[in-house]
Amino acid sequence: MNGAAQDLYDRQIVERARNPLYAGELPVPDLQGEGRNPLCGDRTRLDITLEGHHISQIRHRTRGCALCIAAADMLAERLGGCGLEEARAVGARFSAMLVAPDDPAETTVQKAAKRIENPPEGIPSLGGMEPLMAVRFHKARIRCVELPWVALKEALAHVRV
Amino acid sequence: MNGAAQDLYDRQIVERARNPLYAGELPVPDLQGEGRNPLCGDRTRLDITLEGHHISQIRHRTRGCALCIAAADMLAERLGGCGLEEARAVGARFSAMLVAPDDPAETTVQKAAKRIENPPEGIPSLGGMEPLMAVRFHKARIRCVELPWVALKEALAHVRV
Amino acid sequence: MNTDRTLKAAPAGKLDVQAVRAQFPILSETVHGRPFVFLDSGASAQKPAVVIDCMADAMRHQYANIHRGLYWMSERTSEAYEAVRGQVAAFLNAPSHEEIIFTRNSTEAINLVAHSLGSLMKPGQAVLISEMEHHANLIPWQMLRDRSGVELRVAPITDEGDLDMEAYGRLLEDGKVALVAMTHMSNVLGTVTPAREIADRAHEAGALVLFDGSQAAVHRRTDVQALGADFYTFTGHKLYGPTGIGVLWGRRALLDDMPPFLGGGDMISSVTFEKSTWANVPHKFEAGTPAIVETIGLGAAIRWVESIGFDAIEAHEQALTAYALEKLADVPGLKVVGAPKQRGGVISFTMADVHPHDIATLLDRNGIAVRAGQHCAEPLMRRLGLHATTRASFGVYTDTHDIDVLAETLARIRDFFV
Amino acid sequence: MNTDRTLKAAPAGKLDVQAVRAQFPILSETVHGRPFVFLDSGASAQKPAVVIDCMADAMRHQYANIHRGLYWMSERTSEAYEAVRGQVAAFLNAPSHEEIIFTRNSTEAINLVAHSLGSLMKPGQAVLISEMEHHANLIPWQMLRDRSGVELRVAPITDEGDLDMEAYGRLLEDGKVALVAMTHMSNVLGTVTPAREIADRAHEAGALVLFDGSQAAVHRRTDVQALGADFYTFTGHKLYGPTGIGVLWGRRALLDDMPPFLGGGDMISSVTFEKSTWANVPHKFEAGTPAIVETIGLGAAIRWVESIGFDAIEAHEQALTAYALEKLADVPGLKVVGAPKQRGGVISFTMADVHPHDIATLLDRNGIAVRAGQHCAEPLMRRLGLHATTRASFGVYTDTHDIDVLAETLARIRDFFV
Ligand SMILES: Cc1ncc(COP(=O)(O)O)c(C=O)c1O
Ligand SMILES: Cc1ncc(COP(=O)(O)O)c(C=O)c1O
Repeated sequence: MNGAAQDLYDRQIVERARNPLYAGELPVPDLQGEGRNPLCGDRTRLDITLEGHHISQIRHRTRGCALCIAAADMLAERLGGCGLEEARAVGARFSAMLVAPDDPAETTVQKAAKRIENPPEGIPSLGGMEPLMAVRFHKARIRCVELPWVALKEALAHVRV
Repeated sequence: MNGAAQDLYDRQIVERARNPLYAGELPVPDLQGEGRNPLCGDRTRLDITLEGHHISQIRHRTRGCALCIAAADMLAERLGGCGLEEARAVGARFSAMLVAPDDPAETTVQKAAKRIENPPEGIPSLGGMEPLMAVRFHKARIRCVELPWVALKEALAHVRV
Repeated sequence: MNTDRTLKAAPAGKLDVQAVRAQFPILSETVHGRPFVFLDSGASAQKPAVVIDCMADAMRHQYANIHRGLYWMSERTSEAYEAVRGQVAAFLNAPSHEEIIFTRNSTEAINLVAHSLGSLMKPGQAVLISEMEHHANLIPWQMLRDRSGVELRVAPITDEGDLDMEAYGRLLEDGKVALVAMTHMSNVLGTVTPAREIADRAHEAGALVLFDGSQAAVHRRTDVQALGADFYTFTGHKLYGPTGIGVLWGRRALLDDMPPFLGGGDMISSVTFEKSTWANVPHKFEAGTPAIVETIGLGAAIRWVESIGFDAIEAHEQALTAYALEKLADVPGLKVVGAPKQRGGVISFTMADVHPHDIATLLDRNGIAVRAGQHCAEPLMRRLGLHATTRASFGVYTDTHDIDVLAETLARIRDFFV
Repeated sequence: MNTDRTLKAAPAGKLDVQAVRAQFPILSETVHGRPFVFLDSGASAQKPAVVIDCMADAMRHQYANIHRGLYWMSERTSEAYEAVRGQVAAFLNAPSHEEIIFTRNSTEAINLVAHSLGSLMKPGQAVLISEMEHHANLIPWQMLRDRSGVELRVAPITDEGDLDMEAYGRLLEDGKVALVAMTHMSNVLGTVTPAREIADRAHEAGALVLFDGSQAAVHRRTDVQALGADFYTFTGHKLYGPTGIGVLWGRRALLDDMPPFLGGGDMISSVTFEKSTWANVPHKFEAGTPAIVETIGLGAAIRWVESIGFDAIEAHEQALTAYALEKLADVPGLKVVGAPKQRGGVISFTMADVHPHDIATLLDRNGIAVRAGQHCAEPLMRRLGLHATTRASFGVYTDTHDIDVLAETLARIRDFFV
């Protein structure tokens, strides 16, 4: 495949989509959430168990494209063991990165690279999810990697932290 | 005024509009008809008296532009004394002339001139109404000279010939 | 003609009219062998080269159907289309680009509100319009009345052509008026209505307010928040933009509550044969493939208008209108219709003994384009006791030379008939 | 790539594809550094230079608002606009140009009928559509159902993707169906429906019939009289024409009886505040300033299509579709959706283990534009047991090279994922 596609369909992403590590369900989840894209029928369901104010386990059932599956799996990986507050903060950062407004002085690639590599102080890192940020340059696909985060939001909607 | 306007606003037409010969009403009309152009509020009313199957007199009350007034007055002049059948035929010819399809081989002026000057056999002449034919080249104004003929049609609608 | 366009200075303001004119290819055309003098911008404005080129360029280099397309051409075209929503929002000072709905024209925008908001109204409620509405802001409400039993009220105007504010207040008194739908500028009288006051009084009486900005948005800066509007409409082709594109702005909370108008692709969230759910605004109100290239062209038109700036445009048009009123006063037998407190660049007139149709045709033979008739405002004509008028309307490219030629030719036409 | 566009002969018929391609400026663009391969004509076609130039020329040299204008520019523009009505009537073999109504797109045309004809329907009557409708021919009828209590029936399709004619007949049996509204060609399956038979059976059962010709009118000669249609719709942007312009054809007697849809200027005969009367068709259905330049552009598109001729277009597209079906059959894991009796130039497919979104994005990175998703036909997707498909659709400019590049790239994408 050609250069920029390689960026988006990074080997890590494609591998993760083919062999997700966190696919499946949990027998007795404490929280559940679902994200749907009615325009293409894609869907992610999250099962979450808690230990106090921490996420202990996450599993996802995803019907979607490679980006969506990888995003769900990477979410599960990143947030396992996380505090609920931190989980929300990671989600906020993830969304903000996806739609960050353009700074015309920089090339888009420079800009994204900078923001991804140097998160401002106190802001949680995206960890292994960074390869997903290439989707910034494929606007129509942003919805695909956001879907698991929509599911997370639903799951956390009724939990007070 | 400039050339072609002169054609349309022929001295005869302007004179006739300023000093119509047949404006007014008839005390006891046998037939009446009205033509209206709702798009500009213009209106012609015709009063007609009959002698047998002949029109004896016509008067018109016209609220409209110079072309409309002249057309109404010329109609009254041309049809006074006419048989009803001939009146209808003159009307048909008048309308046909106004919308005659274009023959691309001739210039429009040649063509109109020819048709006006040489009516096919058996077809009634337009008499003094010929100057009105210049309106053919001003499509948006055709409705103005047709209005009195709409009134005539209404007046004759219920008369058997 | 003893007037010479190239030697005259611009009438006022910082606008260089000759530089503006040079950007409109059509203004160099001749008509009946005469230079084209275009005084019908109120019906539709001419298009600057940047608008024409922008549309052609889109179709030459960057076009595909928008939304849903996961490929470069579609993404770029979607971006270009959606960017215009932001531009329009800024143009109107609307709080959000999501409140901008693209329609075919102002007429469709008003019909959309009449259908969608109208379907929420009940018998016993009323819609209040004025005597000087364009048919576009009258017929949709008549049709709503006949469909649903809502009452249609008409606020009178004064003999000068201003809204009668006292009568307007009285019509609001019983609290039954759910919506005031009023022109922001009359296309016949040129009257600019006191929108803020109209809106305040409407709101005090519990009514919403829609302004038909088809004429107003062309001549002055529009700030829907400062005006206190709930809905505002305008139409691209009068704003030096393409045909086939218009705008409805509405407050988000209202648009959210309104049911969709047209059904089809792109306005849904999910669909089964039994039941469908709707997309969020603005998409809920944009069914099917929109006027993509025309929307992009509207963006170019707005960019162009803003590059000149409404300060310059308004100053130019005000000076020109004052000049025209003066010049026309010298034409024997000519009477200007209405004397509103505030007038945009529109002047309707009558000329004793000469019918507007004859005036228009004879002006045309001299290359001058004006409008004659009822101007899609038949009830207003009746109110004014007229059957038709002749109307000259001005745009950013109109200059004093145009006015001089008009006045001189009118005087000659008058001589011809008298 | 070992295929070379310039050295290949046209696949069939008399159409010189390379000469056709040369008339579409956008086809020489590159995308991500690759030559642009456009296989999404079913969503919207690209525009030949003659259409682009015709629109630009109108705005440069001959433009003004139409109707009502008593001056040269307005009369000429009105003539150009009205001439397209005649062209469209000939294009559809409609009995009269007065039966041609200009709309924004096919979606609006169908909504017009759903509102206007729909307002004459009563509870107890039914509208019958099929399982393979585009949302444009589904949602308007759902909205009518919810507004007025008319029943909505859905005729099933076979597993091959053809209309199930037996079931269709049964749904008509009780005589309650007032209108059959059906696609003339599916935008997902490519199915060309047996329109004449559908119409005959509808008429026998006392129903009217509307065909959604959005796809069909692009690929084959359309004769509304031979089809036995009562209404027919199509959309300009798929016919190599501008956005913002569509067509509704309807039989005169029906249009005469139908109330207007949108209210405003140009659709009235007379107006008072109490009551208005309507203009004759087609003007009754065209409120406000229409998409003037786009209508003129549609005229140029139809002229262009007719200069090539539907014999050549159909032969070309049939040969190309056959070629594509063969080539795609060789791609491992690829499954074409549906096998209708008659197929226009549209092929939907799935590829085992690779999601349509991924396919579309990876094709795009190679310059190839296809569509992926539900194609505004969500209930059809459900019927097919699919969540989404990838769709390649062909136009008059599509050549075998495009197909070769598609097939090769799909094979490489498959390798990438498996
Ligand atoms: C005041 C006013 N309202 C509405 C309209 C309708 O605009 P459009 O025909 O573009 O819908 C016009 C233009 O004719 C107008 O002048
Ligand atoms: C079968 C069918 N019907 C209707 C439409 C709607 O066309 P438009 O979006 O131009 O109104 C389409 C195009 O997407 C289509 O393919």
